[in-house]
Amino acid sequence: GCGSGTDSGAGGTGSPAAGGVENAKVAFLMPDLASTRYELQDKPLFEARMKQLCPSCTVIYQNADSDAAKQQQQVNSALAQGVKAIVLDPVDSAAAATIVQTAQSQQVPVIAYDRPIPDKPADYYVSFDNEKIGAMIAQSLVDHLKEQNAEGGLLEVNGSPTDAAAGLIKKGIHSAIDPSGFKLLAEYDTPDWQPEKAQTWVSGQITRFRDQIAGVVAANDGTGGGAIAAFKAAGVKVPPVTGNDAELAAAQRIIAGDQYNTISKPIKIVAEASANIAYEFMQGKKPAGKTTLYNTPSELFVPTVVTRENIKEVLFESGIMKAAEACTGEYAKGCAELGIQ
Amino acid sequence: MVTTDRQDERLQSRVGVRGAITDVIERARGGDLGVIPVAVGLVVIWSVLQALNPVFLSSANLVNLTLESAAVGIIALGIVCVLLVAQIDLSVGSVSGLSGAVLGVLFVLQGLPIWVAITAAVVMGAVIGWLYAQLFNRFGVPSFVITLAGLLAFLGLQLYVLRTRGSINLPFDSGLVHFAQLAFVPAWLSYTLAVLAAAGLFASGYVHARERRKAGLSANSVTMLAVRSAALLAVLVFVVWYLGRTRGVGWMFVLFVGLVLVMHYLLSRTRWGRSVYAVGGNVEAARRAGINVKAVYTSVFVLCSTFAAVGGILAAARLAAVNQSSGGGDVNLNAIAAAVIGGTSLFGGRGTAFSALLGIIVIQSISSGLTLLNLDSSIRFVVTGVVLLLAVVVDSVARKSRTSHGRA
Amino acid sequence: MVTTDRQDERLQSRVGVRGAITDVIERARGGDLGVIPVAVGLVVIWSVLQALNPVFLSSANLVNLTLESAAVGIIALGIVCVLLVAQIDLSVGSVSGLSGAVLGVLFVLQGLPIWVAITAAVVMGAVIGWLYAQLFNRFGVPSFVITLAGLLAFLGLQLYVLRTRGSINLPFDSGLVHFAQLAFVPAWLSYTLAVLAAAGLFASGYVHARERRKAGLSANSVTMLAVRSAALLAVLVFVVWYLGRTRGVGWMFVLFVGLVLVMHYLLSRTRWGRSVYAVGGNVEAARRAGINVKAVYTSVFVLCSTFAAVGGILAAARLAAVNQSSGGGDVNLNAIAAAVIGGTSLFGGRGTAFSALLGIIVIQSISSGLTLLNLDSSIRFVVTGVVLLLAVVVDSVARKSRTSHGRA
Amino acid sequence: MTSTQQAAEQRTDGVVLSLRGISKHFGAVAALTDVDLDVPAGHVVAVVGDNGAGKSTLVKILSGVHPPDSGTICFDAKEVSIPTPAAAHRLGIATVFQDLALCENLNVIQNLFLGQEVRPLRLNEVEMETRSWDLLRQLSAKIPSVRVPVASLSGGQRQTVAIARSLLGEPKVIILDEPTAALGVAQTAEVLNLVERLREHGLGVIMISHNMADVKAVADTVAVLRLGRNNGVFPVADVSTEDIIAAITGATDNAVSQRNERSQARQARDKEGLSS
Amino acid sequence: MTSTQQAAEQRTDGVVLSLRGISKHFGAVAALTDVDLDVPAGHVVAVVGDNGAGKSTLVKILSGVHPPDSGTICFDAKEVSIPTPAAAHRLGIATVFQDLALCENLNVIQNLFLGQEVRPLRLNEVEMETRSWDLLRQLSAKIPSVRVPVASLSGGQRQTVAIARSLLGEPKVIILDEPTAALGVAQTAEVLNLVERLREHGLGVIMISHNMADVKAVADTVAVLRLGRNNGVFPVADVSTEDIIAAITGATDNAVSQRNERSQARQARDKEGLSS
Ligand SMILES: Nc1ncnc2c1ncn2[C@@H]1O[C@H](COP(=O)(O)OP(=O)(O)OP(=O)(O)O)[C@@H](O)[C@H]1O
Ligand SMILES: Nc1ncnc2c1ncn2[C@@H]1O[C@H](COP(=O)(O)OP(=O)(O)OP(=O)(O)O)[C@@H](O)[C@H]1O
Ligand SMILES: [Mg+2]
Ligand SMILES: [Mg+2]
Repeated sequence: GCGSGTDSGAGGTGSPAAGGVENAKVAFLMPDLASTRYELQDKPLFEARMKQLCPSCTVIYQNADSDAAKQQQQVNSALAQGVKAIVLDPVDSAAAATIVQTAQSQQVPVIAYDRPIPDKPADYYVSFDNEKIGAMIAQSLVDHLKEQNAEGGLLEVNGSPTDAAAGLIKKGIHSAIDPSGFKLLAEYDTPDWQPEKAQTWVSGQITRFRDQIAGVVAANDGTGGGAIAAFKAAGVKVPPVTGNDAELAAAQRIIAGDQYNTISKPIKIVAEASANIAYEFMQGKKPAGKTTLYNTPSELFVPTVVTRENIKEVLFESGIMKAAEACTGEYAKGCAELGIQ
Repeated sequence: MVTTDRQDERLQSRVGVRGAITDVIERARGGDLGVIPVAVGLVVIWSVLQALNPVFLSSANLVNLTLESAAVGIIALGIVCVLLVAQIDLSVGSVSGLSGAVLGVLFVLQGLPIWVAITAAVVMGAVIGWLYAQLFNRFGVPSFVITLAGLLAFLGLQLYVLRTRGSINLPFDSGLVHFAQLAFVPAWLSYTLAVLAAAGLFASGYVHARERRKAGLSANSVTMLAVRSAALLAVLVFVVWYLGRTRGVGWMFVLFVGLVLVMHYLLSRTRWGRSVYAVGGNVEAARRAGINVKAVYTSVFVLCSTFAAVGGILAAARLAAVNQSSGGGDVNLNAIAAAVIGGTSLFGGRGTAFSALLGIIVIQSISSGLTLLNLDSSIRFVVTGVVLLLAVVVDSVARKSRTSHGRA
Repeated sequence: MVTTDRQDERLQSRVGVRGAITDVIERARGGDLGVIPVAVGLVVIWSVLQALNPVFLSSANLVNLTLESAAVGIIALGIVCVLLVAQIDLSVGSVSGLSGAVLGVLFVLQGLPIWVAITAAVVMGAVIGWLYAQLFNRFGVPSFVITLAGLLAFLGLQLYVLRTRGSINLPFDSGLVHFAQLAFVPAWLSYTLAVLAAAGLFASGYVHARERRKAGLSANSVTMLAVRSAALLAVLVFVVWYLGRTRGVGWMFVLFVGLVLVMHYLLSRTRWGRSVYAVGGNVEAARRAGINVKAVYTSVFVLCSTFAAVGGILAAARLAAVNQSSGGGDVNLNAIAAAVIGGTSLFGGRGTAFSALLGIIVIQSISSGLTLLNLDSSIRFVVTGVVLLLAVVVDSVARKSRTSHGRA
Repeated sequence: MTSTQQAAEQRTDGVVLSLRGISKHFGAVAALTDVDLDVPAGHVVAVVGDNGAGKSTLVKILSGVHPPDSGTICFDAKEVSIPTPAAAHRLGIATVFQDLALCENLNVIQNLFLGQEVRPLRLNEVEMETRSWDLLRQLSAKIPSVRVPVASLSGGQRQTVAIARSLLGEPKVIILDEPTAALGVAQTAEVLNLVERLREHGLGVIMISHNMADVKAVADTVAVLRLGRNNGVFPVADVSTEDIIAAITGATDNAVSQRNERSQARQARDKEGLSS
Repeated sequence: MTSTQQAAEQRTDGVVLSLRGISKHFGAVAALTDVDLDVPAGHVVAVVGDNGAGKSTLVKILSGVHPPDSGTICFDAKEVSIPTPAAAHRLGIATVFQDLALCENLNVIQNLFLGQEVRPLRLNEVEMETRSWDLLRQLSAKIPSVRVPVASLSGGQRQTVAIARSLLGEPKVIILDEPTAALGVAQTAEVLNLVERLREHGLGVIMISHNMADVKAVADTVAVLRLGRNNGVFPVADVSTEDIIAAITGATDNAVSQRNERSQARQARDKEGLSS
């Protein structure tokens, strides 16, 4: 009777019994809806892997919609349901400390996923880190501009000012462009990651700087798309624009040549790895980390920057995306050029 | 002998328990049921959610529910006050976030004593409310616009205060965090409080009835009072016992309920409360009655922002952290919605302090119940919307029958 | 001869241009100035922002401003209608997002013709409004709650509709995107339209004045009419010329202004418009006058959701994409705030279609002006809040003097 | 033949509106119990009664504002139900409510023509303004401008507007709930003239009033309500003011009669004092 | 010595309230122009005038609702300004407004004691209810329950509540703006009795009314307003109803006199018809 949860309200089943993970529950808690990846990729991949490992187990999926308090509520209710492990992508890395505290006090292990929890060591950490992502997209853009001998400065479109992950990406971007020699013309924290806001802001900068804009570093694909729309609407040539998350829409823009890059995170690998580790914890084992980060046994994976050059291999040949979905209508031509079928 | 207030021959007379029952039936038909319809809506929601996931009504989950209700519930209490004077405060979320941020900076970064930090945050809330009131009273700017400006400005301030850190953890071993997360009323004390509450109800009712009878007015019979008090006692003891099966009744929830009771007293038993309802019902009439309308507005805005600050502190304590998104998300909407769902009118003059309590419990029940179901975010939003609507339909239908029976 | 409507000896008589000027001064002292105070507030904001960054009033930036105003402005137009009947629609953001999502799915993923997709999205908006109206009319649920439920449910639906893709690009070469981004009125046509507008104003005023004189009522003199029309012509020609220095007047903005004019006509010159104001002013009086109050509510909710859907389509076209956050963020708040800032009362019965136009221009001016300054986001929020407040203070002070002069 | 006898005859043939057994209660208060009333065409029926006797409730039932709890309403000899004010308008029942039911945010013209605007799709403001002035002048209203919101009118001006409104359209029955309460002496006289004109045109008129002089001046029949019940119907010519007041208050010895006695006594004293 | 002469004497010494040159305009409408008024203690001053003559505006200026545009107000021989209703209350001016100014969402007790509740920090509901019943009975109000919101009261019941409210506290001047407009005959008699009692207690009373019988019954002086200007002040004993009406309407040949003539003519005709 591990899974019923009704009998022991507090949810903790004492120390996790070895073996006997039949009918167990595991919580998979994601932070926001700003990016589609959590619902479209992380969740199904994690669930599929879990199903393979333990057909009778249930995955409790929740999305906190960028609200740390809501995430706390979700953890509490997962605990009340008697989960045996929690995979947590924290909304707020700092605030997640209290979640780890609560869960661990009920002997439920916490696996930090995607974002670290520096203040309170989780039981495991599986990720690629956001700061690195920021640095990678910016560096790729800067290299490209240098190659082209581009003149002018850069615009920086960050994520939401109230989002901790956006802060990390912002830090990474700065680490790449500050020493690059390109002037940072202006930067902007996009409230709620709203593409419309990014568009409005970039439109304003276009009137301000006209043709001094050599490139735009946008922190995700949505804001990148907004930036591109601003250039198109102003009737100006679109400079190289970055992205992040490898959304289908971004892939299409890259194929069409509107967007310069995006970043593909090996979500499949990370999701499956976290499922494996969660399963081990559920069996009562204590998996060892490949490295240690923030006092936490960790396993880190490296994301890949996607540009027109490598989009075919990284996104399509690896099976992350299907050509049939991307190469519709106006994008068919680009696909043909790049040899994507 | 017929009492002074029952002499009109058109009044159907109803005495004793029998009369009370007729009275309730009559009122049900007329739709004059107070909070009962919302409570019925709540029961319906609970039953459905329990049927879908048996964990929902488990003691552990209900304990969580009570703790999660407190912070936003206290904010909603302030919203009830502004709604009663037919104004609105859109900035409670930002103010609560700013208050949390101030607390974090003073307490953690500056290392001041916790009570200094708390006082500073609460005083800041009061000052913000005072500022709103000044703008409102002097320039007559609609409160919607003032507090919309406040929403933006104080969000900005919050970001500014947290700019160096982004997010601040409150230490787990601090009294505040302990209060919000782990402090529960000991069983004996809970039961004592329950008994005291019931006894208090009986005693005050008895004294009141005696006074009324002495003055030649109709009054509740002792039997009625006893039945009511016993019912309250039974409910409270059951709640205490059931929650006590796991962690018990959290002090934070007790604080919330305590504040609701205090506000209920202030609103219904003091001159200030009367003037609040009067200003909400007809501000010109209130002014002509010699009420200092500006003072009433000031008090209400100050109260609302202060409650928002308190709510922000509790939310920070419960999360043991403050960050840039504290007070963001749907804190605003939830606080206002709680007041409205609990039956407070957006047009002023109608509502009680209890609507904050009931409303927030409805909202948190839905949220917690759906958390227990394994739903896609998209479906969850849809279901939340539909359930919310259902919860209020019961109440509205009751009210509707009230107006169609000619009651205003 | 004294006209019928000027016979009371207590009326100070004012004739001719001289009289008109006295009249304006008198009205200014009494605070009865319509949209003038908001316009003054706007001028102040513009001057300040221009002083801070000379790009602000550049033709290119103003062109951006007009285009960015259109989508939310159209949504605000719907909000004006619901506010006029003293109701609210919190779900316009979600509905606009859903409408964009439906458009994207039907047009891009299903490959249907664009007009089919647009029609479907708009019809969906109308159906949503109809649904709200049914809930409101039948059960009497407060519109705040209904549309709060709608806000959640349609956000969920939007996520559901986009679940497989998250984000959909609208092709840049489609007519819709072209319309929203690159379609500008040719210069000759702009000037023609400006002349036509001024001529129309003169002609309708002239006909009206002749009719009034024939009926023995006081009427504007031809001189007055000519002065006014000339002023309008001058303003329009200047605007067209100035915007024409870069890209010109966008068709999307023309659409918005056109809709404002149509709504103005409907609200002020038709029986339906009268009943909207009547319902907002005193719903019981409207009902007793034999107005079908439910039909009025239905029409208004349908209109609001329909405008929200149209706004959503235009927003999607302008971004050339729809995604899960379309219609989120502050679309709701901006739309409602625009209506309120433009002078529409939250309590019903007071406001005009032009308030949507003025309000959204105020909001977008602030947003665009601050975009041009290199501010930290924390400071940006604070400044936005403060400037917003300042913009409205002018109007409120004027109104305040109006009530202190005893005007209701 | 006296006018009273004529009236009695008319009543039997041309009853436009007839109520039987109307009851209505609000919560614990029984506002109307088993009330009957007949309104013949070309007849003015005064309904009188103490405060809270249920007169306005009766009016609201007739004009579709509240549904009755029980009882039947016959209009033009057909049994009808009046679920909404719009239904009452369709039947041809026009009402001046005691609380006037005006929209304060609309101006005088807009209120007058509310729900019956001229040319719905392109309002004919000029015609409406002209007709407004005509109507108001007819009632010798003292309204300086018809383009100000009703909120800024005086009490009597508002009442005039409400009365004028009921005359638009072509009602068959007109119900006036204390129409002269706030009116000046001249306006009251005009309204009484108006009531007489309406009667001459064959309309049924229900007039509620606390002013016995007005009632005696224009009514044909007086129906008394007391505490929500019928308390007598009198042909006006056959009944003295004292009798009506006795029926209203339920006692021949009431505040009014006491006051009269006292003032007569005082006058007598004064006279004595003067003569002595 | 007649009562009028007495009154005239009182006036010179104990004037509690005196207005000089009060003007007020609303937008283009001059509601009051240069109005003077004196209210001696123990005196009832009736202010009469046509609809829209500015009577209620005058009342609102005295009770602090609107500030006057110009003019001075003297209270107890001191010049005062009355910027807010609270200031008027402090001076001891209690007002019954024509629009009653009640809070519809509050019940009768709450409205009666609004702003002057017994025991502010722990309301004494019992005492307030008892006193409410006393007051209402004194005015022979027909209110079934004092615990219902005012929204559900009839017009006359509301007016009684508004009048009762002005009697709480200890006013020195009481202003009644058409206090009997909606009252039943018995209640009207009680209010007139009340006015006489107030006069006996030495209060200054301003009463506005359109009912000449009531004015003649209780007033000592009649002040006439016409189109916002003073149009004569008459001691009540020396002036006939016809004269007052002529001053109100500005003509001896007015709707009222015409009506009277017509009805006299008709009566004469009827008599002839009978005798023939
Ligand atoms: N909407 C309502 N809700 C509750 N009670 C009501 C309502 N309307 C009227 N009543 C009650 O019904 C009774 C009759 O009221 P009604 O308005 O018909 O009196 P009325 O005869 O018109 O009196 P008045 O002469 O004062 O106008 C009163 O006691 C009143 O309190
Ligand atoms: N708040 C206001 N705004 C604009 N005009 C007003 C306002 N109040 C009164 N007036 C105007 O002032 C004039 C006098 O109004 P007032 O209410 O004083 O009349 P009144 O003598 O009390 O009439 P009644 O006998 O009808 O009550 C009227 O023409 C009215 O339209
Ligand atoms: Mg009545
Ligand atoms: Mg008046």
